[in-house]
Amino acid sequence: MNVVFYLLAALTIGGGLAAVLLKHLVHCALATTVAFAGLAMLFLQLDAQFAGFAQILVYIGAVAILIVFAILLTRGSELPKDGVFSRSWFVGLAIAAGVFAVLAWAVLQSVRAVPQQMAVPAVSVRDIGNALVGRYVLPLEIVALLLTAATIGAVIVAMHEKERPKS
Amino acid sequence: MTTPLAGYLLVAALLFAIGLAGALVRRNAILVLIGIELMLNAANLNLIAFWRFGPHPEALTGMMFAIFSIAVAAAEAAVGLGLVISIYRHTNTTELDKINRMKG
Amino acid sequence: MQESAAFTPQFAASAVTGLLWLIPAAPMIASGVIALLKQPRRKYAASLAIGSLSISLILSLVAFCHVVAGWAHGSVVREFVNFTWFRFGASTVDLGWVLDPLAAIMLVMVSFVGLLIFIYSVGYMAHDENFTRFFCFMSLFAGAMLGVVISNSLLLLFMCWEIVGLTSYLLIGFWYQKPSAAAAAKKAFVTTRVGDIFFLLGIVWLYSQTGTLLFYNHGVGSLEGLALVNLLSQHAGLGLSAAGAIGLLIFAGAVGKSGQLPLHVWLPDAMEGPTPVSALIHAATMVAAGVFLVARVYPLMQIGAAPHGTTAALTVVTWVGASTAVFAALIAVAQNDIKRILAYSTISQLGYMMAGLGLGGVAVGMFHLITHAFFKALLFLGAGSVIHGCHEEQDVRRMGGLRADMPLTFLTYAIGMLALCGFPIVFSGFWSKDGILEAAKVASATDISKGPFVLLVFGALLTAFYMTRQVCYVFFGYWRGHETAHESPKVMTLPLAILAFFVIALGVIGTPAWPWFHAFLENRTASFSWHGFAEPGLLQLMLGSSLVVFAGLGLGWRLYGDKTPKPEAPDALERSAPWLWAPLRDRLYVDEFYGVTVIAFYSWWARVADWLDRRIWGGIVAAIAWLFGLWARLNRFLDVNWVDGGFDKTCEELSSGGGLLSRVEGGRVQNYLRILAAAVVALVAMLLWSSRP
Amino acid sequence: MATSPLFIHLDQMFIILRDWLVGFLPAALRPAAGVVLGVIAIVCVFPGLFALTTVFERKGLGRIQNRLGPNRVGPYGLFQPIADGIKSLTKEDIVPLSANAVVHFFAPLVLVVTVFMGFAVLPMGRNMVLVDMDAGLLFFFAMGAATELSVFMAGWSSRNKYSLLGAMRAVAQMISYEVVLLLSSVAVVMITGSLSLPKIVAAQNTYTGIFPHWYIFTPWGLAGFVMYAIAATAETNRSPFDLPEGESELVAGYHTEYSGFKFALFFLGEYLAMFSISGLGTTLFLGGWSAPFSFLTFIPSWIWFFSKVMLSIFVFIWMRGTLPRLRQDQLMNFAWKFCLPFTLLDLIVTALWRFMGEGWLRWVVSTAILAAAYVVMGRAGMRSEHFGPRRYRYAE
Repeated sequence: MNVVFYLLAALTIGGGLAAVLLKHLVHCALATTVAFAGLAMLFLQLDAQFAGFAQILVYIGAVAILIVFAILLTRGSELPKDGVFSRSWFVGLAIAAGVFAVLAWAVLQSVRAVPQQMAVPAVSVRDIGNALVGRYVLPLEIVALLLTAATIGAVIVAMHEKERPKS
Repeated sequence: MTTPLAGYLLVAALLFAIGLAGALVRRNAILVLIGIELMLNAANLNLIAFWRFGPHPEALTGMMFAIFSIAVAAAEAAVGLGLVISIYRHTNTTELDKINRMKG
Repeated sequence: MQESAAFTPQFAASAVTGLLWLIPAAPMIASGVIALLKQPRRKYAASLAIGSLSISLILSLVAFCHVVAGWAHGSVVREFVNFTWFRFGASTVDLGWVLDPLAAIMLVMVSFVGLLIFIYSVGYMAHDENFTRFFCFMSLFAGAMLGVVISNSLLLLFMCWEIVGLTSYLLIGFWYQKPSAAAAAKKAFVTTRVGDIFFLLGIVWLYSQTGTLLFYNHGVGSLEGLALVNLLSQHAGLGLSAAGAIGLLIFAGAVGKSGQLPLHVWLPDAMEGPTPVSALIHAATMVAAGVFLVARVYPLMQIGAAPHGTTAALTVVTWVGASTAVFAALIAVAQNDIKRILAYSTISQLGYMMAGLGLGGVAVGMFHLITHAFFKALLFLGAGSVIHGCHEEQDVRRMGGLRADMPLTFLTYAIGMLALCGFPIVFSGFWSKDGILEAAKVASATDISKGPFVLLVFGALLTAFYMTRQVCYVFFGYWRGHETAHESPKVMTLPLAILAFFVIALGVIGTPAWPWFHAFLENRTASFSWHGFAEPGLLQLMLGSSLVVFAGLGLGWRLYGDKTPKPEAPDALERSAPWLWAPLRDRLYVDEFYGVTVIAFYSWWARVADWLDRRIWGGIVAAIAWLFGLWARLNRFLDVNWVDGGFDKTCEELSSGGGLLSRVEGGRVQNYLRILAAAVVALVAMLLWSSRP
Repeated sequence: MATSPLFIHLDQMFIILRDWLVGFLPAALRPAAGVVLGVIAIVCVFPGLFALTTVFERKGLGRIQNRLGPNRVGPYGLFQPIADGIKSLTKEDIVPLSANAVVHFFAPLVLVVTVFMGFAVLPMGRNMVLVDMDAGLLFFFAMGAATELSVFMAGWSSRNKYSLLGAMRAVAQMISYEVVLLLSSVAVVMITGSLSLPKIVAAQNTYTGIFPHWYIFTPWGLAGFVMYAIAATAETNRSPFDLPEGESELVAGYHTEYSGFKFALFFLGEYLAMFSISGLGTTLFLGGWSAPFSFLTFIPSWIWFFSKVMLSIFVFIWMRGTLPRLRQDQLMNFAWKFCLPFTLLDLIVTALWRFMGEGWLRWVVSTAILAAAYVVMGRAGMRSEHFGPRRYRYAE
C-alpha cells in the first residue's frame, strides 16, 4: 500500500515540479493536469471517493481546459523570448523553501499528537447528498451563487468589446 | 501498513511550496494561476488527509470542505483566467513585470 | 394698584375743560390731513385749515364765556385736567391742560387773529404753487401755539414751544429755493434754540426741586404755594432765590423766542418768509408766546417780593425789556425795507411788554400784548397788501403815493400806525402803552432807578418818529415804482377792516376808568367809574405821553412830509446826521459782533476739534494700527519660520517616506505575493517557536 | 419471470465462467484476478464490436445513400474491418517535424485509456458490472471529462492550423454538450436516488402489465432521453455535430496529422466513446439489461443490453446518413440556448413528478409543461435564426 502512495506522491510532486519548471507553457498545463490526476488518485486512496471524482471532473475536466484555452488565447504557446523565470527568481525560491521548511517542521513536530485512525469510513454518496442538503445547505447555496456570479463575471470580463452592429 | 498522516501532510506541504515557487518565480501570469491552483489542491489534500485520519470521519466536514473548496477554486480559476485574457487584450502581454500600470 | 389711579385724569373741571384739548387738536389734525393732500388740492387745504381754526375759535369763545361767567360769580376759575403720560420707575411724568383767565384771553386772541390771517393768506398765497404745504404748516403752527397756551405742564408747554419753533423755521424757510430764506430759517431756529437750552435747564432744575412739572395740581403743582415756598428758601447765588433763578432761566427761553436784546437778530431776517407768516408768527402769536410764558410762570419770579415790590428776577426782566425797546426802535429808524421796519418795531414793542411785566405785573404786560397783537397784525397785513399791490416790491423808497391807489389799505394802515404810536384816547395802543408808562413811573418812584421810565418814554418818541417816516415814504408823495400799484382783492382788505375795528374797540376794556381787562386777569370786580383817572400823577402822565407822541409825529412829518425823494437819494435823517444814520442802518453791528465772537469762537473750536481728531485720535488709531501691523508681522514670522518650516518639513519627510513605501506597491503582482509569503513564513515560524514544548 | 436453471445459467453465463476461472488462483489474488478477467473481457468484446460497426456503418450509409457499401472483402464485405485493421497497422506512422512529439504521442493514448475506464461501471447484464461503484455515474462522467483534454492535446501538438481549429471546435462543442449530458442524467439520479448504475437499472426492471418501468416512458424521461441523445451525438462528434472533422473544410480535424496506428487508435477511441455513451444511455433511460416486455424476460439480460446498444449505434449511423452538418454558431447556440434551459426545466419537472405522488395528474402536468416549453423555445430559437437556417446578408 505504501508503494502505491509513494508512486502517487512521486507522480503528483513530479507533475507539480514539471508544471513550474517546464519552459513550454502548454507542457506546464499538461503537467498540471498530471498533478491534478495524481491528487485525485490520492483522494481515492484516502477513500474520499466523491472528492476524487469531483476533483477529476472539475480540475481535469474544466480547469485544465480553461488553462489551456487561456494559454492559446493569450498566444502563450510560442516560446517566450527572454527567460522564463522573473528576474528576482531567487527570492521567490528562497521564500518557497522557507515556507516548506516551516510547514515540514510543523508537521513533524505535531504528527505525534494526532492518533492514528485506521478505520475506513464507509461514506456513501447518499450520506454526502444528505450532508450537502442538510447541514451544509447554506454553503451549497452560497457556492451556487458564487459559481453563477463567477461564470457571468468571467464572461463579461473576457467578452470581446467589439461593437456588434445593431441588427 | 497504510502510510501515516505525516506522509500526506508532507506531500501537501511540498506541493504547496512548489505551487508558491511557481507563483513567485514564473514570469507568465497564467503560470502564477497554475501555481495558485496547485496550492489550493495541496490544501485540499491536507483537508482530506485530516478528514480521513481525523477522529470523526463520518462527520464529513473535511470532505465537504474539500468539495466546496474545489468548487470555489474552479470559479476562481475561471475568473482569474478571464482577467488574464482581458488584460492580455489591453496590454498584449502576459508578462507580469510589464503589467504594473493601474491605468484602465 | 397705583397704576389705575394714575390713568384716570383728575377731572377737577367742568365739561368745557374736558373738551379743551380739542382746541389745539383740531388745527393739528387738520395739518396732518393737509400734509397728506396732494399739492393741487388747494381748496381742500384752505377750507380744512380755516374750518379747523374756526372750530378752535368757537370752542375758545365758549371757554372764554365759561371763564367770564365763573369770574362773574366771583369764584377763581382755574380748571385743569391732569393725566400720567408714562412712568419710569417710581416717578411718573404727568401732562395736563388748564383753563384760567390768562389762557382764555390768549386762546381767543390767537385763534381769532390766526383765522383772520388764514383768510387773508388764501388771497395772498393764491399764486404760490406750494399752497397746501403753506396751510399745512400754518395750521400746525396754530395748533402748537394753542397747545402752548392751554398746557398745564411745563413739559407739554416745552413740547408745543418746540413745535412752534419748528413751524417758524419751516415757514420762514417756506421759499427754500431762496438761499437767504433758508439761511434766515436756520438762523431763527438756531438762535431760538440757544434760548430754549436755558429754558430746558430751568425745566430740569424745577423738576428736580419740585418733583413735578405740572403748574396746578390740587396744590401740589409747581406754581402752587407749597413748592414756591420751598423754592424760595433755596438760594442760588447772585442774590437770587431758586425760584427767581428758575424764572430767569425760563425768561432766557422767552428772550430767545420773543427776540429780546441779545437774541433778537433772527427776527428781522425772519421777514424772508411770506407776509402772512410774518404777521401771524412774528407779530401776533409766536413772539407773544415768550411774554405769555413769563406771564404763566410769573408767580415763580414774583414770589418773595413785598406787595408792590419787585424781586431781582423781575428787575432783570424790566431792564432787558426797556433796553430792547430803545435799541430796536433806534435801528427801526434807519431801515428801508417795509417789513424790516415793522420787525424792529415788534422787537421794541416786545421790549415794552417785558418791561410792563417786570414793572406792572401780568395784567399790564398782557393787555399791551393783546392790543399789540391786533395792530401789529393789521400793520403787517397792510404791508402785505402794499407789497402785493406793488408787485412784490418791498423797498419803501420805491413806493410812495399809494394813498390814492390803495385807499382802504391806506386807511386801515393809518389806524394801525396811530395805534402803534399810541395816539391818545381813540386807539387801544395808547391805553396799553400808557399803562406800562404809568407802572414804570410808579416803579421808578419806589425802586432804585428811573432808568426804565426814561428809556420807555424815549422809545415811544422813536416809535412815533419811524412809523411816520414809513407812512410818509409809502403812502405820501408820488409813485416811484415801475408798474402801477393796484388795490388788493376783498379777501385781503376785509380782514384789515375787521382788525382795524378791533384796534379801536379794544382800548375800551383797558382804560383806567373801566379796567375790565386788569380786573378779569387779577380776578377783581370790574366797575365803571371816572375816578380811575383820579390816580395821582395819572393825568399828567397821559398828557406827557401824548405830547411825546405828537413830537415824534411832527418831527417825522417835518423830515419826510409830502416829499418824494429819489429812491437813490440819501434819507432825510441821513443828510442831517450821517454819523448816526450809518450805524443804525447797519443794525448797530450786532450781527457783525456775533460774527466776530460766537461764529469766530465756533470756527476756532471746530479747527481745534479737527486738529484734535486728526492728531490725537488719528494718532492713537495709527498707533493701534501700527501695533497690529507689528503683531501681524510677528505672526507671519512665526508662521513662516516655525509653523511652515516645522510642519512642512515633517510633511515632506512623511511624503518622502511615503514615496519609499509606494515603491513596494510597484504594481508587480509577484512582489506582493513574495512579501505575503515571507510574512506568513515569519508568522508561522514565530508561532511555532513560541509554542514549542 | 423465468427462473429456470437454464435461464440463470444463460443469464449468468459469464459470471459463472469468470468464477470458475478465478477458482484456480489462491484466495488472496481472487478479487484482483476477477477484475483482470473482467477487463480482458471488456477489452476484447468492445473492439470486436468496433470492427463490426465499421462495416455495419459503411454498409448502412451505403444503403441510405442508395449504394452497396464495401462488399469486396469477404462475403457482403464482412471482413472489411480486418482489412482496415491490417492496413492501419502496416501504414507508416508519420509524425510532423514541428509537432510536439511527447504530447503528440500521448494524445491517442489518453483518449483510449479514459474511454475504456468508462466501461468499468456499465452494468452489461444482471450483476455483470466490472466495478459496482457507489458513485458510478460520477466516475463515468469524470472519465468523459478527460476526453476533451486528449482531443486538445492532439489538435495542438500537431501544430497544424486545421487540426488546431478542429481541436478548438471539438473541445468547445464537447464542453457545451457535456453540461447538457450531465444535467439530463441528473434527472434519472433524482428519481432513483442513487448514483450507482446497477441500482438505476434495478429501479427500471419492474413491469406494470406487460410494459416495463423504463424511464423513457415517463414524460420527463423522454425529454431527458432526447436531450441525452442530442448531447451524446455531440460528445462523440458524430453526425450533425461532426464539425471538427468536417471533411470538406478541416480535412480530418484534430487527427489530420495522425497516421498509421495512432490514427487507428483515435478511430477506436471514437467508436468506443460511442459505445460507452449509448451504453450509459440504455442504462439510464432504456432500462439497461431489463427486457422490453414482461414475457420476454426469459432471454438473458446481457443480450438486451447489447441489442439496445447496437440499436443506438444504428440510430447514430442513421442520423449520420440523413442529417446535414450543423454550423458552429448554430451548434453552440443550440446547446446553450435550447438544450441547457430545456434540461434545467426537465430537472424541475422531474422534481415536480417525484413529489406529486402517484396518479394521472402528474403525467398531464409534466407533459404539458415540457411540450409547451419545447414548442415555445424551439419556435423562439428558430425565428431569431439562432439555430434556424441562416439568412445571408450580402455585402451592403
